[in-house]
Amino acid sequence: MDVILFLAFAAIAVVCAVNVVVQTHPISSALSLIGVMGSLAVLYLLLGAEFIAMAQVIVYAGAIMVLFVFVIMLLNAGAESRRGRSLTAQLLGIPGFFALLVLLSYTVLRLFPDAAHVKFGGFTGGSAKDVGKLLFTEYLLPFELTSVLILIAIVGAVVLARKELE
Amino acid sequence: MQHLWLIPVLPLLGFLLNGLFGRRLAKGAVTAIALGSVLLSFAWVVKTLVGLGALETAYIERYFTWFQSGDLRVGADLSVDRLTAVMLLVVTGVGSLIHIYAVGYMTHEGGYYRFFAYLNLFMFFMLVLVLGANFLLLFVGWEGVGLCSYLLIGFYFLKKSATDAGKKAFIVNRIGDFGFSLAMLLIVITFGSLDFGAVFPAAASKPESTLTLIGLLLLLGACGKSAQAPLYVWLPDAMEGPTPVSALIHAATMVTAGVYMVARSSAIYLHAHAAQEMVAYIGLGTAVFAATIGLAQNDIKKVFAYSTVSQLGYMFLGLGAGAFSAGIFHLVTHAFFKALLFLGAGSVIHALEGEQDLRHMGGLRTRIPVTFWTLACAWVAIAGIPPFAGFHSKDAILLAAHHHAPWMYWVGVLTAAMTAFYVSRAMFLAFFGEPRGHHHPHESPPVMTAPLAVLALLSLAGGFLDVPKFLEPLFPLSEGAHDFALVAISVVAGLAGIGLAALFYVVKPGLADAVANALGGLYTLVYNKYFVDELYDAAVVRPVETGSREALWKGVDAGLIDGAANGVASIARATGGLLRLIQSGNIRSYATWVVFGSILVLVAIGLVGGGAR
Amino acid sequence: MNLLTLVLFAPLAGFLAVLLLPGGNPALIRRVTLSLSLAIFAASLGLAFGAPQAVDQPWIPSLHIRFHVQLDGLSLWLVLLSTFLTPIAVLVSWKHIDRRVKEYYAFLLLLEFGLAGVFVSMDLFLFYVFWEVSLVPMYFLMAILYLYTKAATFDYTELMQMLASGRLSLNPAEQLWLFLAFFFAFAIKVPLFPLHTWLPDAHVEAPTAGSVMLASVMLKMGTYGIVRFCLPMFPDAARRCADWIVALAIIGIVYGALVSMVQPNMKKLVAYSSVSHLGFVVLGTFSFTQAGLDGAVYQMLNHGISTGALFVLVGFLYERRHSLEIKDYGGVSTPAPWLSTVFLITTLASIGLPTLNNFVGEYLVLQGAAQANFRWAVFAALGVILSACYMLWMYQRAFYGETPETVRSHMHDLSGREWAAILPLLVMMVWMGVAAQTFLPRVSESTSVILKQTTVNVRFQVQAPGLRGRGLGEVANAR
Amino acid sequence: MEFIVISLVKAAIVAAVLMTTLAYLQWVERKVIAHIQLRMGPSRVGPHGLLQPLADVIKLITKEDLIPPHVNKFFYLLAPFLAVTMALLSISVIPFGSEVELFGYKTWMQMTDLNVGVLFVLAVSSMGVYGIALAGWASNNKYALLGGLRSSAQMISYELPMSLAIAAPLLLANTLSLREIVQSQGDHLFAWSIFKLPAPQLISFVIFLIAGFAETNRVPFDLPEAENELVAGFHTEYSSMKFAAFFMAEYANMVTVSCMTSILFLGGWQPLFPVSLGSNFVAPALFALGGSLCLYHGLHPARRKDRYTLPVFAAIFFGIALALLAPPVARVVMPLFWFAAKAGFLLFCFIWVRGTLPRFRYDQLMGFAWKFLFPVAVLNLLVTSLLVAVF
Amino acid sequence: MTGVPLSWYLILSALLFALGVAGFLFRRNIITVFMSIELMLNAVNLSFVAFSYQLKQVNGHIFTFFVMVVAAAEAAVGLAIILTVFKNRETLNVDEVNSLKN
Repeated sequence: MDVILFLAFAAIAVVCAVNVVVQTHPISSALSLIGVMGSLAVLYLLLGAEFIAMAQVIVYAGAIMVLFVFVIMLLNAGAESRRGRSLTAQLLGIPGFFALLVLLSYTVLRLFPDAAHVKFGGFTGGSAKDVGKLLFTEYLLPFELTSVLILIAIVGAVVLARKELE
Repeated sequence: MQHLWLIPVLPLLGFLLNGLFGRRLAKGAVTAIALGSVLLSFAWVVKTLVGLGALETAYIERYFTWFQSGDLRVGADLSVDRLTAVMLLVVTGVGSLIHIYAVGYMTHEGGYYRFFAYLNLFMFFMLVLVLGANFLLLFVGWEGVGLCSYLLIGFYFLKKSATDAGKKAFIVNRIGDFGFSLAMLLIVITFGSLDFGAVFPAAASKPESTLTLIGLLLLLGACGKSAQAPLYVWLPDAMEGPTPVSALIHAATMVTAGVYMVARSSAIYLHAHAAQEMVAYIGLGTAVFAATIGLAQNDIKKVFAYSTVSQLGYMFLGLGAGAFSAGIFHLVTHAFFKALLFLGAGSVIHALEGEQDLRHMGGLRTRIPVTFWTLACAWVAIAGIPPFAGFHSKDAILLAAHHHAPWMYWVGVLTAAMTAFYVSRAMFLAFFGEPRGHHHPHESPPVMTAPLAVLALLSLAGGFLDVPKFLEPLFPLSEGAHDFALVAISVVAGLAGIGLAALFYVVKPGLADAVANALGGLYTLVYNKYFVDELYDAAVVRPVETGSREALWKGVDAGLIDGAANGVASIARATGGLLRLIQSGNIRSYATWVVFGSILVLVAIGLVGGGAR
Repeated sequence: MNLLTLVLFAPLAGFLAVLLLPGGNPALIRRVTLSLSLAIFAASLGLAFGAPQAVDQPWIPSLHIRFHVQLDGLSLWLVLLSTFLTPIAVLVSWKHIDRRVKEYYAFLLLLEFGLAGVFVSMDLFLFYVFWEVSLVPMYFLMAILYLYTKAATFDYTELMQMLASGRLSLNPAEQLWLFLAFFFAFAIKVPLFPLHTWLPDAHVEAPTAGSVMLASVMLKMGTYGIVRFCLPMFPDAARRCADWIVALAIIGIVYGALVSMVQPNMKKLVAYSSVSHLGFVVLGTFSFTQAGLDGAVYQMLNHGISTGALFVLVGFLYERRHSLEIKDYGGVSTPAPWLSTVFLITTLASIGLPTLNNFVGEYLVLQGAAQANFRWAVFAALGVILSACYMLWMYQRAFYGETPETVRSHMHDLSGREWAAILPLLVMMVWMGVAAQTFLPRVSESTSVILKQTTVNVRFQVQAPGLRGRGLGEVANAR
Repeated sequence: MEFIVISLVKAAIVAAVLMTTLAYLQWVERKVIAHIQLRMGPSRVGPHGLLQPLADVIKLITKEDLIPPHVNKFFYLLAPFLAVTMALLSISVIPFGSEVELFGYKTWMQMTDLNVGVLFVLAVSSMGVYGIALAGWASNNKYALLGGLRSSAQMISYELPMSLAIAAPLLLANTLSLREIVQSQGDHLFAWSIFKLPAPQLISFVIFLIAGFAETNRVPFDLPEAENELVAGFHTEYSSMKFAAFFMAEYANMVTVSCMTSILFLGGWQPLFPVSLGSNFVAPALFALGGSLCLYHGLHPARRKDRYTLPVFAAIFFGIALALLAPPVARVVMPLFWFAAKAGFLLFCFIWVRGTLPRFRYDQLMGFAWKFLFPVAVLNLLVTSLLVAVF
Repeated sequence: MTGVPLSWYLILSALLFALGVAGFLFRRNIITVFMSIELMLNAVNLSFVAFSYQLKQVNGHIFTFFVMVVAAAEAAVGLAIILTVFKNRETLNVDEVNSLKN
């Protein structure tokens, strides 16, 4: 059962990811990115990280991507132009991409050859309570720092995006 | 307490007075101060010697410690023994005579007070040299005398040749001093002190090899000072100075310093046979070599200069052969007749208003008779004619040489013959034959002719002073048989020399030039002093100068060190330029660099592996 | 407020006083500075006769840094040298300096303060501060800090006790590195051979008084530092490096002489000659013999006097002819006889003529070097010949021969002021030459102490490699 | 296997009930608005217009499904689909009733229970925004774009106060699973988290409701598809079935919000007062009251047809009241009744508000959210956490 | 039915990461580049969660949570910048935005 679920959503994630890269129009790549995030959320659930899954959906899909969609809609820039695609980049890029992929997987396999098998109920530690407890005890300082970071981001965004008051 | 210090201090006082106030004092006052100080010093010498009596052992007076470092103590101590006595008499005696002569000679020359100030300074240093009780004081005198010779040779400082000669004299002396100072260093290492009293008695117990090295270094110093073989080149040029200077310094006193120093350190040489042998060889070599050059010189002072070098060679031969007293005896007699020769030449030049070339002289016998007769005395003395001074001292040396090594005797005799020849040549060219050149000579004033007369007397009677017996306690006499035959041969050689010269220059004047042309190359070689000066110049001075300019100053300083500093700066700039390329402003190139970096990290992790299992 | 602190801080007070003076009136400033420097010199004379003084109060208690100032044979004469030369420097730059007069004289007094401080301070940190007043190399600072971390004190005397008593033990490698750091800093200041290129350029640029002070006193800071700090504190490392340092020194002597022979510029010629003379000092120091050390210290003083005088005279010539190139001069002795005689005496002094001051020092150094290793002495003595060559050559080209018109018009003999500046130096030259014993006892007193310190904890006898030479086996071991 | 069957059955039941409620909610709304505006509302189609929703549905389905040419086809179609699915998804988590034993199988009257239930609902509601945004953008129409942007901006900015409002009661229940939240609230009024003792959640109840209105673009905040200004807002270009999908999404959201409110604040299926005090009798009493009202109106019919229809209704009501009295039925139906009552009441409020309140201007709307609602929600959260921590 | 070997998750994350890198390098539109960065971040999150599953610790989740927060902040500021860039440059093509080119 898990395998099927994993394969399904992994496939969705990969397809959407490729779509993100390949699509010319940003909106379509944005939506496919949302698709990736959704499938990832499900994979998190498979890995027992309930809180993170929900957070992923709320924060990533629900908030960040909305920003993206908003910006794309506002700018309405339209599809990327086809020209300027240098052949060499592609010739160099694609094998390079696969080389990178092989390199990554090699390191992963080398580091974790006998990783444990993932079963749905295998690890139930990811509930909101556990995450919350740890977050506010051991990781309190980073938590506060990130809140400050968010504040800065907000102020930054406001200042940057504000239309000049003529 | 004989107040030995007064002897050197009096000329020093004369120097200071003339030096500081000479410009404002009248000429008479300057003469008075200069002559007074030297004559007083001579008187004081006589008084002390009379006061000290037999002087079997050295009489030392210690004044103050010059400097002391750890166990090495150098004191300002003066000492007199029989050897010093002889030297004192010669220096102050001949010195005062020459001072008197100089008054006449220098009357109408510029810088009158300056000349006498330097002369007094010279007397001071010479006396310090002679009286010094340790090597260092001797060295002080040694260098001081070198300084004065520099000043006096370069007296006519407007002439570049004079100042060059002065500089050359000083530097060659300095090379000699280099050897002397190294010897002193070695003495301190081996003996622990510089005082004669401490060094010479202990000489016997020291290893032969060290003593030889000390002896050789001392010899190097002596050669520098007494113009022996390798370092004689400065003496002929020293003739640039005024004649009294040549007489005093380059005939009577300074050049003899080397002989005195070797004699003084006889104890070292006696225990270092190799060194003593070397002294003999150098002496003999210089004698022969200088004599040959003397044959072909046309300048009257150059002839006498080379004769001095040759006579000094004789003295060194005497010392080398072990007859120290004979050497000193020759020194004394040589002082008399060589001073006379130079002063005579001086009066000749004075008479001919500065003409020094023999070929422009002639027939002066009748015009300046006093000078002629006084010079004649010197002539016969130097040629070694029996009753006179030269004969006694030269034969003593020849006998000692024969006793030491027979072949040396024969070379010595040959040199004697040559000496007789060139002196006679000079006399004949100057005084006999018709007057050449356009001068109308006039006799020198009495103030000049008087010292000449005294010296003439001394060179005639000098032989009977019997200095060797006087120095007997210091230097044991070598009891060589007084072989009459040898003496006869040397006398015959002398007479042969005179005869030959007469043949060449009086009987058949043309003959000399004919022989010169016949010899051709050999003659020019000898005439040009075997090109020794040019050789030295090319071999030493030129390379050192260009080498240090190009290689050292430009090459090392500017190139190497400054270059390295600037090099570092340029490297920094180059790397900066290289790094700048990365900041190309194109975002995608930044991206590629970022990815490239991450790949590197990944590869590192992949290879290194590890990490939490 | 004992005499020592008075002498030390008087220049500083002078510096401040001069700064306060109205800038507009240079004559007043010159007179005030001159009188101040003379007063300080008089006070410092008092030091020479009084008992050796020391002041030791905590300065920065938290870091155990103490204001520890002490006078001994080594530093007494050097302090006197600096106080003696400052009035001369003021005199020399009387007419020469016309721009920014106030700052110039103020800094001259500050320099004197720094110099006096360097020579008396016994606390490493204090020494460094004074050193800082003139010029600071970095590695020196690091070495001090490293020492501080180990010994927790900057005080020199305390350090020595700890070293002697073994409480502070430095293993050979550590000692070597510390020694090299200290030595490197001082070597640049000495200018030892490879590091000397800055000296000629510095001299050409500096005004007369500047080069006088630079040459006569500031160069001594380097050698003083070596004698005071390098030798006693790191004896083994010093002995181990002795050979190549001496080699550098000898090269310095010969190289300096050779290069100065071809210098067209007078100041550069004198600069390279001081490289050569200071080579002697370093040679004496690293011969580790009583004579060598005494000679080195004495040579420091002599060099100060003779080279100082040389620069003063070159300054006079510069004031007249405004050119330092030798070829611009010639036949100066006819229009200016006294100037040339004084110049001659100074030249003879710097050549090392006996009865004048350099001879005693040079002789002692050569003596010490010979005792250590005879070959060193042979090469060093070469320097004696070469020095004669370049000095006399320069003298002849500048002073003898015909006087070209251009020179005659500018040349005039020594004025009263110039006499006042040069005469004391001449007197000192003769005095130090003849009556060396007035200075040497105090010097050899402290050098013997330092020598004892370098020999006391010598764990392994330095066996000079193969240089011993066959015939002289037993000669040079009378250490 | 058994689990799957049960869940399928539950899914079917919930789907059916939900579809009918959505349809008839449309009816109720039109009726109530009408009566508020003193007019009849739909009555033609079937008795009292009961069949009106069916008619609408048929109309929308049969309408010609035209796709305007200048439209970005793929997204144009994707938008309504997204809106509907997101709206319907949250229903699956809502617990309608407590545990019940039917045909031998014990099961919860809830499709499924996630222990991060609340987050799930929040997530889904935030995804809903895409539907509207895309619709606005895809239809390539200026008004549509403007409407889409505004409505999504509004939904996002109200999402914040809503989630903060939710956080407050969670502090009391300190669990994210909806079922446990309801269970944590006692079975009487004062046990509900609205009045729960340490920190009565009245303020966050109000904030949640207001945010709820905004989330569903209901009246005071329905600026984007306000007919008179922006034509029809984001779904101007949409016709027939797609338009219907948006409508359905809107009503589904309304249902979700009201269910969530009742669960979080009003104690879900908990009775007003403990069963022991006879809360079971309230339901039959209400139905009986309803039936008597219909009967009374049936006897004095305002309209002719009422005479026949109203008595029928009255009979139905009385039948239900009787059925509820039976204990086995009561045990099953009573929680449902309570839950339905609360949700119904809230829906009524939705409609009620739509009929009465005027529309906000856009800047007022946004200002209200950020300047008033958000601070208050934060304050409330602080106060609640303080109280909870202290007691 | 045995579960899914963890390494598959990691390979998936690697694949996503690689795709993200490809997008990051080859796409010209700034927004797309931005999105591929988000994709990369998600890939990283996935591996975090996978590891936390394997190590049975919640720390992985905390990290993921923080990554999300940072990504949010970054997105906010990034998009604001993109807006201003678009306002001044009228283009989103990365190559044209190279005023820093020396």
